[in-house]
Amino acid sequence: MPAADTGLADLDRLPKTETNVISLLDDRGSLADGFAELLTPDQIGQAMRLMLLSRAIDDRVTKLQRLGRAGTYSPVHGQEATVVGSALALDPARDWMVPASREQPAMIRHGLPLDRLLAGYMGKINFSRIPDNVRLLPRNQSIASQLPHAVGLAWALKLRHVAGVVLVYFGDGASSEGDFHEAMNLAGVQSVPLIFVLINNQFAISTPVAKQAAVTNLAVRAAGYGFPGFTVDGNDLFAVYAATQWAVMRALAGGGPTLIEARTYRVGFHNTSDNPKDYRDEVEVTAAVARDPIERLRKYATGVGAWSTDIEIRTMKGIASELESAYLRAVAVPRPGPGDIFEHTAASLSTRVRRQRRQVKGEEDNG
Amino acid sequence: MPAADTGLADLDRLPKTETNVISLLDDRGSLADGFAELLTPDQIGQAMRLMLLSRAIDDRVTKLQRLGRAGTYSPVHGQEATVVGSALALDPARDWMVPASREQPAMIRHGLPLDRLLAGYMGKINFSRIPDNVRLLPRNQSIASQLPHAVGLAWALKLRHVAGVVLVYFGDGASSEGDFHEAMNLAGVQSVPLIFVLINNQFAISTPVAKQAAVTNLAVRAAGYGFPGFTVDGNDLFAVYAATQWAVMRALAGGGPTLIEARTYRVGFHNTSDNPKDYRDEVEVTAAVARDPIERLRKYATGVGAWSTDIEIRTMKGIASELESAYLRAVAVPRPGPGDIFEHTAASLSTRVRRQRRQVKGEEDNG
Amino acid sequence: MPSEDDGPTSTHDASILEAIRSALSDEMERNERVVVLGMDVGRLGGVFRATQGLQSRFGPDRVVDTPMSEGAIVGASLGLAIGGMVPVAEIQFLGFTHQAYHQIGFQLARYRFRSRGRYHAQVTIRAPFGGGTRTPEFHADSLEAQFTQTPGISVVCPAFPDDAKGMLLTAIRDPDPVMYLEPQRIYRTVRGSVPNGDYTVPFGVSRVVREGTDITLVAWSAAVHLCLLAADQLAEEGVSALVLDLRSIVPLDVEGLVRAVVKTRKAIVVHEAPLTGGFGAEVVATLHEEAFGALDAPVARVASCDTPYPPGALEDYYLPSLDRILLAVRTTLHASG
Amino acid sequence: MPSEDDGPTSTHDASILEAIRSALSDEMERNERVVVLGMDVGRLGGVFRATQGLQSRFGPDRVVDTPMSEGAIVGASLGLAIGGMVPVAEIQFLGFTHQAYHQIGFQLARYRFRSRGRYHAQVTIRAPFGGGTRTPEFHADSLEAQFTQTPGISVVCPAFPDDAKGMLLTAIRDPDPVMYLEPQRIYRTVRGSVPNGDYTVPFGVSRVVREGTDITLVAWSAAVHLCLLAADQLAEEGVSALVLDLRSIVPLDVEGLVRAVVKTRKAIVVHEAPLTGGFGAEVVATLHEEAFGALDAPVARVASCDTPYPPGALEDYYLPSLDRILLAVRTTLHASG
Ligand SMILES: Cc1ncc(C[n+]2csc(CCOP(=O)(O)OP(=O)(O)O)c2C)c(N)n1
Ligand SMILES: Cc1ncc(C[n+]2csc(CCOP(=O)(O)OP(=O)(O)O)c2C)c(N)n1
Ligand SMILES: [Mg+2]
Ligand SMILES: [Mg+2]
Repeated sequence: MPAADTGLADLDRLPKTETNVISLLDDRGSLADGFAELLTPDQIGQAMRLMLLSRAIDDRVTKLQRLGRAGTYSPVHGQEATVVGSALALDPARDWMVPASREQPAMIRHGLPLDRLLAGYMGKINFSRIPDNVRLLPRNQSIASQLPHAVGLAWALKLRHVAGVVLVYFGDGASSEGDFHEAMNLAGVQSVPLIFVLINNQFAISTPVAKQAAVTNLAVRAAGYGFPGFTVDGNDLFAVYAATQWAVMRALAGGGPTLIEARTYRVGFHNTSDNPKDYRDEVEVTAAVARDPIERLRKYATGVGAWSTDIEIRTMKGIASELESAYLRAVAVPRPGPGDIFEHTAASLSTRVRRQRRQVKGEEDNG
Repeated sequence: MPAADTGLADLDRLPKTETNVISLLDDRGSLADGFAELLTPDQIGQAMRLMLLSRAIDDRVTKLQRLGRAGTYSPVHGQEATVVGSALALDPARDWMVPASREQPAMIRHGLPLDRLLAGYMGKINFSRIPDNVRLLPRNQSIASQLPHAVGLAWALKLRHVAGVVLVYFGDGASSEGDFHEAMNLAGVQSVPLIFVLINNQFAISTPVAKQAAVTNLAVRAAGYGFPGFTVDGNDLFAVYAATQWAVMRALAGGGPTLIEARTYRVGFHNTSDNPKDYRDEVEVTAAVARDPIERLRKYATGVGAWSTDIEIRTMKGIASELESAYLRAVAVPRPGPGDIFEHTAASLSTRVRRQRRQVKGEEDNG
Repeated sequence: MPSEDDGPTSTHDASILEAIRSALSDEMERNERVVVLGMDVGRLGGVFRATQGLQSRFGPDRVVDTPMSEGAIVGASLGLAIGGMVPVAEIQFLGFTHQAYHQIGFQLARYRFRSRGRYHAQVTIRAPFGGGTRTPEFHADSLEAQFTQTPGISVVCPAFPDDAKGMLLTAIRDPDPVMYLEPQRIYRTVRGSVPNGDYTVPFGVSRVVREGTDITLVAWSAAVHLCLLAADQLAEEGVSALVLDLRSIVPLDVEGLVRAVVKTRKAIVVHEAPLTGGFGAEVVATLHEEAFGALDAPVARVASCDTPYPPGALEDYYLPSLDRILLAVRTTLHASG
Repeated sequence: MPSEDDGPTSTHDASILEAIRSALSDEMERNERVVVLGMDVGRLGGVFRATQGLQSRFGPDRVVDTPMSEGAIVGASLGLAIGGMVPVAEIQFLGFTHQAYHQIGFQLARYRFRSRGRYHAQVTIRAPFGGGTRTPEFHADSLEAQFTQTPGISVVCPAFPDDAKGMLLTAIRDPDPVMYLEPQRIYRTVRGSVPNGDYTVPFGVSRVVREGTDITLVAWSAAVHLCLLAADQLAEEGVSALVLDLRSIVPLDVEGLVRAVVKTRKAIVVHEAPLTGGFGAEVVATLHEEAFGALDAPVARVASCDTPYPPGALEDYYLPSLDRILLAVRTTLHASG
């Protein structure tokens, strides 16, 4: 791994498990020596809140979907430390985020208002537009397609000498698509400021990662593209944060891309159309639940006095009312109408498409 | 690298350069100790002949192209040891070969008659059909597209419990396509008997490999797919043969795929439409010519008494007359006619297509 | 082997999905070279459960969960076929055939031609498609027309359980590649009687699913059912509409199409794909060329809009609706006096 | 900025290739955000030399030799555009857009829609295509129709040097993505006068390249020149043929098309793509719908065969030929009495 002039502690000194996974905060919530300063109590509180909010969003939107008030939803459950820890290492005023479709709290931390996030699932497509000042791309349902976009975006930053990095999320399934390879390779060749965050949640729908690839460590692939890659415990907020921060600094310093494989577990269903009981054993899920990233951080944070039952109760109340009012704001937005099919398809519409718009909107067709 | 029960000398004991390239026969034609028995004098003679034939084919078809008697041609010049050395390690009665489009002597060694090879360039498409008993796929002009085909073919051998391996050729350029990644990954997951031979000839048309990838050693990519990969001196017949033989034995023993990167140099033009003077420096080519794979083998073979000026003169005569008569046979085949557009498009033609055939053939249209 | 023309035979009631599932299972039983591969087709039985039970019956070597690599699924299927297997690949949704486009049009469809018949690609690609289920982006697009410019591959779109079975068996046994497109919206809702046993339906033969004399409604896949609804409604208004299900668009049953339309002298064509460049254009152009004098009014196309497929909340406006069909029929009848 | 309608302006003589090259160079000079990327576009200047000299003039950061990854070329171009650059990507041959198909139709074409206008994809994809040059497989296929079912992207096919320049500048400045398809066979052979300076040609406006009164020959790209040859020949036989160059197929100039055909009451359409599902079908269907009563005979399609693109030795049989065009014209004239 090339040494980058990042001013950070050497990545090689981050503690690793015997299977070479970077791990700072263990299952029982105890932190490796020397990392107590990595996150401030404020940051820890913010992380706890985002993770709890994430789970509340999962619950809420799943219920809305069951009631027919929201479309397909992919819960974050189990992966909160991965997405929150990585997002916290970004500067939303400087850096760009390119999501896949299961990174809700990261998008929120990066600046997407909660009401707009909810609105997206509720079919309020105009209201769900990413605000102009938020450096975020829309979710992408074509798995791995966002990877070359992220490369191009990071390349543009480099060409325009704009400070900043791009962070792109994708899954273990995505890592088998050709787009992954082409994007990794081009990122390496152009040495763009990009962090690839591979969320290895063990599944692509029903397909376990063992059927996805013949390697257990997907991070080794980075070596084939000329830049660093490593695996972190994705249920460990500290490890994810430290690794991402290292990669961000490296990219800002002109060191080029990094691949971070965050190893976690998709505790919930793939999405609201899925029933994981059809393909995986409950015992596996139980084991994963025991490694819950929130519980782990809660233990640690409580131990160091950055968290308490009181704070949690207050936080949960705050989350509930924030969610409720965001939901109500989203509900209040009028549903999109037929004309919205034609909005934002192109800067200008052809005669033929304008005629289709009139037909669909039921207006008189004047030729 | 997993040890496979191949009965061969351990791959790790093959001599390597300081940049980790397997190398047995050096530029001056001297062979590393202990490998004199690797190839019999007969095999060496066969290799010399195939390599000389290859160069004669290059010359001949290039001339035919210049005269308008052949279509686009991609010469092998410089890469003969790579394709001949790898082909020699296959058993044509058992193994399959999947070419890219610059492996002429390998195809011949694998059983494609010379007249049919020539016929392919001369537009005699029916005559150029691969004979039924030859385990060879047609050339593929869509770079890297053949890689998943090779995986499927090797997978079929495995599913059907047929002894044999598949060897697929592709270039450094091809290694950047998504197909490369998807094929490598699937091959690893299904552990199919397949040898990926990456012919790194330093160029994809005008693009040097340094712009193709940010790594110098493309073989390292295999590690990301769970199977061995290594680099050999592609101008060294012995090294290519030894590495391929190891991979064949491994695959036959059920060990799965191997990636072999053969590092060589495309001395000639990319194809008959190309002029490399437009994009590369002569001095580089001169250096590559000094590492000529034929000359290197000639020196060695002469030294051990397996080759001589006499043999070479006789061989060149034989090649000349073989080429000439193959060419004449191909010339004698009638040119394809309009009806051939419709042959072999599908087992049965629709009414509409049958009507098009009548039109194109200028026959009466009976409805 | 009974086929469509064999007259009465014993049948059972099934949905389209059930017909597909049992056809797959039966054919795997009959021919041990048949393998099923794709994402999640194994233990899960596919996201729509079309392959449910196959893996436990035939084992993980014949029912294979692949990595997420559409290009390799198709490309490896071609290789499997060359190696003597008979692959039936599932692409999870038709939209994701785009990732495999280079392997479909230029490899699968052309391998027989390129090899001058030395090899052929006996490969079936199954893919669900079509709108109306409020599914996420890319999951509902009707892309069938994009495969009609890739000669060498058949494009078939059954709309009924019996055709689903009969055409799937034809596809699997076809020595050449077939895009077998499944109407996801009506997978479970359209039921019908399906002949038992080994039943096949040839490609390139359209089917009159409702007789009529005043106008012909031409469609394929799920849109056929919209046309049947329209025909019901029209009947109440005293208009007798013939509904023609093309069943396969490549090969196209030019004769059957012309026959049906010449009979009614008026026609419309309905599809879920966007208007411009949709297969409706080919249907109209064919009728224009082959039945020029026999048409009393222009054949109208009722299609989706020339815009990206919208989110579920808007798809009902985007897709051809019963209203738009009825409007087109009335306009056509009116135009022809 | 002068545009097509500005009347006389100073011109120079150039081939299509020269017009493209200088338009690229001028626009890079004008707008420093414009970057050119693709395989071999740098030192070599592209396999057809369309980008020759650009790298030495604008440096390797703005004229970039990419790895062999069509998907990433297109996908990264979208990202570059989001990041404020104006990419002009070259795909070496149109056939290899298949490798990038998922990035073109579903990403490039839909990003504005998906983001509700927050982002747009100001990306031009240049790709040479078309037959008649005895080039290897995949290098000659006419795939334009396959991009007409992907709303959100323009598909333009200039056939003359002035249009090559004017439409390329329009493409690069279009805030939305454009497939700019270049007629490789006539790259160097068709020359003409090209307006100097900043000259643009709008999309969606067809061009009457030869006036005529008896029949209209509709085409785009290289086939326009075949139609001009046919018109010459027909003139000798006393038939006055109007030649209409659509120039862009998406957007389609419905009005201009209908106007030209209504005037002659007879028409044929010529394209190099296979017949079935080719864009000729859309042209015929549009005329059928919009000019039903104004046609004296069916509009015939002259196209390539519904077979894979054959090797060079056979392409002359496969492609629409002068003879087939003349035959179609005579049949049409005959049919209309
Ligand atoms: C290109 C493509 N192929 C198939 C699908 C269907 N699909 C949706 S999510 C998914 C699994 C994705 O797995 P992974 O990348 O690991 O992400 P995760 O769902 O685990 O977050 C699949 C196969 C798709 N959306 N896109
Ligand atoms: C998919 C695809 N993209 C582009 C091309 C055009 N092309 C033909 S050969 C070539 C370079 C191939 O380089 P490499 O794989 O290194 O093979 P080599 O020519 O060196 O043997 C390119 C870009 C093609 N044939 N296929
Ligand atoms: Mg996953
Ligand atoms: Mg090369």
